[in-house]
Amino acid sequence: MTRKIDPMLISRRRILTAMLASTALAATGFAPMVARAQDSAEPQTGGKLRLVAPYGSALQSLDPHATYESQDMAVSKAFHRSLYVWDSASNSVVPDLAAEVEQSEDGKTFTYRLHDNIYFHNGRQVTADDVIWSFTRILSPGSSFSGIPNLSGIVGARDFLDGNADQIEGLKQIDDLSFSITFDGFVEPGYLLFDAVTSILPKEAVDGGDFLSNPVGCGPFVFAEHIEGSRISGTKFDKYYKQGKPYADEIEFTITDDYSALDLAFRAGELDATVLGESAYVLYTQDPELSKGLIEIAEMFTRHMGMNLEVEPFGDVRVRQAINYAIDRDIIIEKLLKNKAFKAVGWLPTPSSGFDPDRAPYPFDPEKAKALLDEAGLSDGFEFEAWVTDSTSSLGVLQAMTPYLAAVGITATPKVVEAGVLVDAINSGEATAWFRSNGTGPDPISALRSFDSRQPRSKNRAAYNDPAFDAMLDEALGTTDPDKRLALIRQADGHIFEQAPVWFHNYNKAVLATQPWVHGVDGNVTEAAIIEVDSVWLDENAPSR
Amino acid sequence: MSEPILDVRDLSVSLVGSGPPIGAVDRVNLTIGRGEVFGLVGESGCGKSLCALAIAGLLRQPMQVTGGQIMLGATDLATIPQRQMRRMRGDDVSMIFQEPMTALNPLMTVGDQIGEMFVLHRGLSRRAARKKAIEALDQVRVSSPERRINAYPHQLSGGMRQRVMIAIALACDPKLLIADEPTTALDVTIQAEIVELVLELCRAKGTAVMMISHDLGLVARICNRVAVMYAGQIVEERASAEIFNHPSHPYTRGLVDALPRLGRRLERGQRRLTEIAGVVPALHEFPEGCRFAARCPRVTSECTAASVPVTQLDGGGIVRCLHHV
Amino acid sequence: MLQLLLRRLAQAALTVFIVISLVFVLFSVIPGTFTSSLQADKRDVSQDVIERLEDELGLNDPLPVRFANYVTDLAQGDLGVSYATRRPVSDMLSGRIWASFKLACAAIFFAVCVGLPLGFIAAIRQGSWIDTAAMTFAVSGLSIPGFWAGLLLMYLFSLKLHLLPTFGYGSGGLSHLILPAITLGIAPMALLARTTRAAVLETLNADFIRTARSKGMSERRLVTRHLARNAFVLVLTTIGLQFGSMLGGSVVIEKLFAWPGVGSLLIDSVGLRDIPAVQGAILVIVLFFLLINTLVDLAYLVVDPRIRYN
Amino acid sequence: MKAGPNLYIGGGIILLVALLAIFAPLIAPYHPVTSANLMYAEEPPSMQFWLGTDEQGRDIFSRIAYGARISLFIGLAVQVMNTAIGVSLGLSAGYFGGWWDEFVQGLTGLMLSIPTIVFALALMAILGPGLPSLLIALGMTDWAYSCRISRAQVLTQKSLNYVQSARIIGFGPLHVMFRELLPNIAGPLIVVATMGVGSAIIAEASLSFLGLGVIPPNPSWGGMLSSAREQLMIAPWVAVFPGLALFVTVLGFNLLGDGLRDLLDPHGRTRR
Amino acid sequence: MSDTLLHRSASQDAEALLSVKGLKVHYPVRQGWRGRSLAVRAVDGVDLSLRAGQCLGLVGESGCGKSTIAQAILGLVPATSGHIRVDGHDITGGRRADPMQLARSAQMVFQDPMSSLNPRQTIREILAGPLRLHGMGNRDERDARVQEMLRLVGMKPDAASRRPDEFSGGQRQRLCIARALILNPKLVICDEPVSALDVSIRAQIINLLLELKDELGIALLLISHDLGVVEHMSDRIAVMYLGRIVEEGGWREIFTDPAHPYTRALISAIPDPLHRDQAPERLRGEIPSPLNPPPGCAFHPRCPVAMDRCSAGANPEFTTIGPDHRGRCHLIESELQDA
Repeated sequence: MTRKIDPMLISRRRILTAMLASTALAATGFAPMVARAQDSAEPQTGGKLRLVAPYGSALQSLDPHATYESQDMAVSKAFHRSLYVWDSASNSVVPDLAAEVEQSEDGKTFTYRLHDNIYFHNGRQVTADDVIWSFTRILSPGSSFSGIPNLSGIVGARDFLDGNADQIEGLKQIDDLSFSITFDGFVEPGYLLFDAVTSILPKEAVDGGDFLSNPVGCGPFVFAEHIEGSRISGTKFDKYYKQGKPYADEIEFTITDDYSALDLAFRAGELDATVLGESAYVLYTQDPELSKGLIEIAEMFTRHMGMNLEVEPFGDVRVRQAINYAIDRDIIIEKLLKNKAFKAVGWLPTPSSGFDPDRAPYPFDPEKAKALLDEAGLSDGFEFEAWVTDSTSSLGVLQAMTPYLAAVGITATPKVVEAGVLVDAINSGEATAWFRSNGTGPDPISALRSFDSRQPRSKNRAAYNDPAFDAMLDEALGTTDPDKRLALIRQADGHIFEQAPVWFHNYNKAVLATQPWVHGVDGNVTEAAIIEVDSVWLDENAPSR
Repeated sequence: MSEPILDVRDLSVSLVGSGPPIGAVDRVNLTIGRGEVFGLVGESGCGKSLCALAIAGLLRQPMQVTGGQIMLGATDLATIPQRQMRRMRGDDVSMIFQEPMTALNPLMTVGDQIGEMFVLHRGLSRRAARKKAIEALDQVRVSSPERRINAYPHQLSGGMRQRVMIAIALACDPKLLIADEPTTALDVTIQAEIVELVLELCRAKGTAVMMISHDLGLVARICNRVAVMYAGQIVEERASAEIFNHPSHPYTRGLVDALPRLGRRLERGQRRLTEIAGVVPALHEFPEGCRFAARCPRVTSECTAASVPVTQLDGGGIVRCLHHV
Repeated sequence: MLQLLLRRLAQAALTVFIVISLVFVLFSVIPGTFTSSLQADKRDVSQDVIERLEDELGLNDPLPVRFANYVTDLAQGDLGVSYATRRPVSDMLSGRIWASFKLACAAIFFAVCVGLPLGFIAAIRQGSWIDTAAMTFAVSGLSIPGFWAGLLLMYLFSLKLHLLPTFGYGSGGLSHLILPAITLGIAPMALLARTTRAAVLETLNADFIRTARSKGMSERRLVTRHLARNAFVLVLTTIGLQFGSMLGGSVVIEKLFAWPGVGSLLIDSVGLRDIPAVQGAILVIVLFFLLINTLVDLAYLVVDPRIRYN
Repeated sequence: MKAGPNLYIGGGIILLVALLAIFAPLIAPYHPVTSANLMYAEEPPSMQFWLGTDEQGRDIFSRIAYGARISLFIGLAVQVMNTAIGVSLGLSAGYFGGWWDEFVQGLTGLMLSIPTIVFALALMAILGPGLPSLLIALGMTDWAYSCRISRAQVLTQKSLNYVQSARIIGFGPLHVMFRELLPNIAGPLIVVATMGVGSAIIAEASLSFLGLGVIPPNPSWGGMLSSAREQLMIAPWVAVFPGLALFVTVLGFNLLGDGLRDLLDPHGRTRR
Repeated sequence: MSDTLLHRSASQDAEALLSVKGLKVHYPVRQGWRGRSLAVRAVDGVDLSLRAGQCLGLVGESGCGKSTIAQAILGLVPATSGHIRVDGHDITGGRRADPMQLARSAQMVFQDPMSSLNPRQTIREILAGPLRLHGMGNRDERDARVQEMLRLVGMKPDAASRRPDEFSGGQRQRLCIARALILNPKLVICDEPVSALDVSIRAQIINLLLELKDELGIALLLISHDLGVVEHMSDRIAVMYLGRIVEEGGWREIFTDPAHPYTRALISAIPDPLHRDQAPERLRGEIPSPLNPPPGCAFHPRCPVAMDRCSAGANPEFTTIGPDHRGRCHLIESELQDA
């Protein structure tokens, strides 16, 4: 089967469109996201985009291969490009640097042809060599780049990584602009190659020595300045391969994780777009002016309370279901999270292709919960310790849950630790229960591997052991018929939902606030803060013009 | 006595706080002639230093002059405006204090501190003032004054510092020098030198000296006239030889007898000293009537009845006692 | 003077060694490692990558070996490479030191310019309403938590009055500096006002001031020539201590204002267990303190002859 | 020895806060933790909730009342620890002198050169969040000031004759230090310690701000403040009232310290 | 040191309550950073002896080392070399003396009564504390002893329950004396006992000390710069200059026939109101630092009669002037030789 995709044919609309509204949101019962009225005007050039990197108070690395932090990836988009890109309009991965992609008959080899007008910021054209060099760099022996798992499915990658091969067998250059990648098994390469961790980088700049403080890529903006812990800025790249883009002359990201400060700055007009916390969301929705610029996004993250199934009584499915019945999630989402969340009805989130819009959530039914606990022999209830971090979505939710759990006889006490400590405790099996948000997209099968008993503890954290479920995943992966595959995925997700190895809480609703003068901001469900900056433009009212 | 340079009439100093004023100095009269050396003797808390500070206009809250005149020549220092008092201070009246260790500004060279007097009162330039400061240091017999002028106070010994203080005080040839216990903090051998230096310089400049001390022996030796204060009042004032040899007030008598004076044991063979019984009353408990009554060997009922008037003595001088000798 | 500097140098070396050892030992016993902090993000980092990273960073070496390596490097002036950014710590610090230094200077400038005159006037007018007002102001300044004051200032000056930017470093200009500097300077300002008042009162009661009065000088001259300098000598230590501890004390304020200084690097690095970066940040904070206090000592050599000749 | 208005105002504030803390169960209309009810989340001040409710629907007044217990306890306990360490070291260093003095002075310099908040931060990172860690982290890091003061005081008092007398009479060092010297240097130390309670409360709030304070449901003012600051815009009462409580209490301790200084330390040996 | 003197002092020692021999107290002083370690020779070879019931006056200007001797005797500063015997117990040498034993042998009265009493304790605590420490008597006996001492120093019984700040300077000095005597010591050192007191009170305290000395048979070591006080109280007098004794003898000899120029200068510096015209013998300059004493006779830079040989060679040795009178001066040597 040969598929030809021309990415330029897909209209790249600035905001997310009907794609999510159709199924996902209808199922959750919430209003579809509010977006600014369609911009009918022609994009204007000029101005300075002032965006945010809102998840941490510093960037970890300017080397896109070396970091997997959302914080860094939001910034990477301005300077770097990968073979694929997430397309918010179609809610799928589409080729970016690649002009054409061909899939071989056996489905394991993909042949790419790059656009012929892509240049690095240093002026050199991007060729097939650069792609091969970039991937080879990631897989080089002894390295620890974040993209290794993405590329380790390429034929010969393991051997090369372990130092047993001189080159990666599955990577082949065809001509200056063409190359092919061969994988071990069936994969959807778009899911693997769209993240910044597989960016295409210029060898000479990376080896040049100061790449970490002066990154060079082929993205829409040329790196200008990085003030650590404060901001990073770039200027328009004139030889950017997409004609007429980017629209803005300059770009600047404010780096902070302080939402209250971001909120203040946005209201003061110092930012063109920002990500909102719960409180600000309430306020912005109530404000007639501010609410106009809100973009709500169902992100592909699933918040849950994980349980260590090796610790009694969590091994008993009835106990786990009881917990899911016992808690009134609607009110937690409404009051505590200020409706900035979508109630979870499975592991796979609303924007995921595997999301089942017909599945019914666990209702709030304390009687049923009590009955299940009675069945499990826990009429007197039980106690457990939940490991949390000091945040609203973790400790805050636990506190809100506590009265409901108490009502069915369960006593939950918080153990507050730092995020890193929490992960250690989970991975070592020390934690009995924990609060966490997991990435559950964009590849649904990969997301469901979190309950694959053959995965290490660091992946299958609940220690869920269900061969039937494992088989479902394998079958889905081996199925080429998309509809059948989708059905299998939904079945597996439904199975997990029923088995309830976690307390299903919500899918994160990320909210972007944009200023009235900002146009073309999309809603990226993989990470709201990752904005396709080459499409954003500022009208004449922008203060930065 | 020559024409009076200082004439203090009924000077009262009180502690003025939140309550009623507490009298610390009670209607003191003093007259000092031109070039005279006058001694004011008393124990701690008797008000002698307050008198001195009042005359120099240096009383600080909560102490205030609450009555009387302080005539320096034709000027009443008690009533003149601050500005005028400031001009006269240092120029016409100057002071030496007890503690040479702390009385000098630790951050300024002694030259600057002496020279400041000429800048303030003679309007000299810094340069000229410096030259005059060297002369002044030379006058107080500091060796190699050109070098010492650049010294800071902490580099000098106590005696040296007191010399600098004297140089400052006498820099503008004042009419009156008030020396408040100038030698108490110094070693015996240095004391004698300093006292002599003060007297010699003042004699040369025609400056009158008001010497304040607790040491009756010292004062009697160097002064023309001596006034003895007790509990805020002058109890006796006479020529110094008289007061020491023939004290009239029982307190003065007691002081002379109680003094472990050199040679007394040799002369009289007695080892025991004559005591004054009791303790000095504190400021807020000055008694009615004669303030010495409680300790006086000659006390009678009249003494405590009403305040005791001053009596003029035949051979000159005054005494405040109903039973004086 | 040379002696003083040499002694200070020896002292600094010792202090630094103790601090470094302390931090190293502490961070090796605390729960959580750099690699576990990496997985704290909601995206799963694969175990494979984690293990490779641990190898690459030498995190699996025994503690004494790591410590020895670190100290050896440090002795050669090498602060090591940050686990998180993989960049030399010295590079990371160089930009941040300037930001922190600027903030500290602005804050101490504010504290001195407001605190000194306030305390001075309060002392000169002791007991008056000015004194009461100034001291009430000062004691309030001491009582308000910095981050709270910062939030209120942000709310007022940025959001309500639109006078100043809320936070961030901007392009390094003055407007971004004002709010964090004032916030950071409030407590030292209050402290200085109180210290100055006490120092001036103490000096006013000194014998040499009485001597100066007896010389017959004007109040103005008394204040400028005799009072101010002597009182300042008493306050200088406080200024030095406040200034010196500002780099560390600004941790919270830097965090609040997203100020890219050493303090926020420290906080982040502690969270990440990025030991080389933590060490580097603490090193800078401690050295700055020692440097400022040495400068204060040198300043004493200039202003106070008693010390000059001892 | 005159008690000024500072003493009465400061003492009055502290007394009120102490009463609030002691009688919290009687005064507070709701339980500070278990009264959480999301139905009432972020209610503005009303007759039902005098100071409004927080994001979990808990009564802020009740939490402030119970929080007074934690904040006062932290402030006092931390200051007791700091004073005990500082005074023991300072007293012995000043009294014995020699290498011990040099050692203690070095240690003090070290403690001074690392800001308290950084030290506490490191300790908190090691011990993990929570009340005991907080007490250790703050209680062991801010003693340099009382150490310096007690040492300086001992140096001036040591040469006083009553100390010499005690030695001549044959009293041992412990007696001389703690029975003779300590009562006589207690004045300035009490002043410093009183004000230190205020700074300890602020330090706790700052650590909470950095996410290292008292474990939340338990109401500490600093914790309430730091979790409420994001709600400053939508529910200002959640942040304003704990902040006010904190400010007024710290102010109370500072005023009390000032008042005690006027009373106990008229020479101003504790300039601060 | 001449043989006769050695002989005499040896015989005296047998009955002496206090015997100090060749006492040196040097303090190390570091000059600068890693600078040379210099010694302040606060006391540099002093011999003293004192019998029960006797009062020895130790005279000199500030910094001459007289207070250091007192501290050494009381075991407050270690002796660099030499021997001190108090009441038959050697308190120098290898092992430190038992401080409790020493406390019962020697006590001290200080100059400043204001700072000598712990302001935080009642008089009863101050007086009974030593008794309790030394395990003397039960509570009632101790109270009785406190009352006895108060009576002895002329204080009212109700003083016991009051605090020091309720008393005047003279009364405090009485209380200090009571504390010094409460352990029944054989030796009491009085360091400028009256110089901080009001003139009218001085006589009271001097008389009290003299009475107690006679009544209790204690030995007094009187340290003072006030020759008037010393003349009145002392049986024997030692004059110190820069860490050494320069003249020593009975009070009558010292005051009628002072041999050393320094002693003469001290005496003549006292203002005598009865002899106003007599010019005092003035000394030049100031006391040199004990860190860097002048070569030869330490007094020579200030001596009005210094000769060439005074500035050269060693410090002069003692010359015997009378049966109980000796001095260290080249002039005395030559005068005696001439005679």
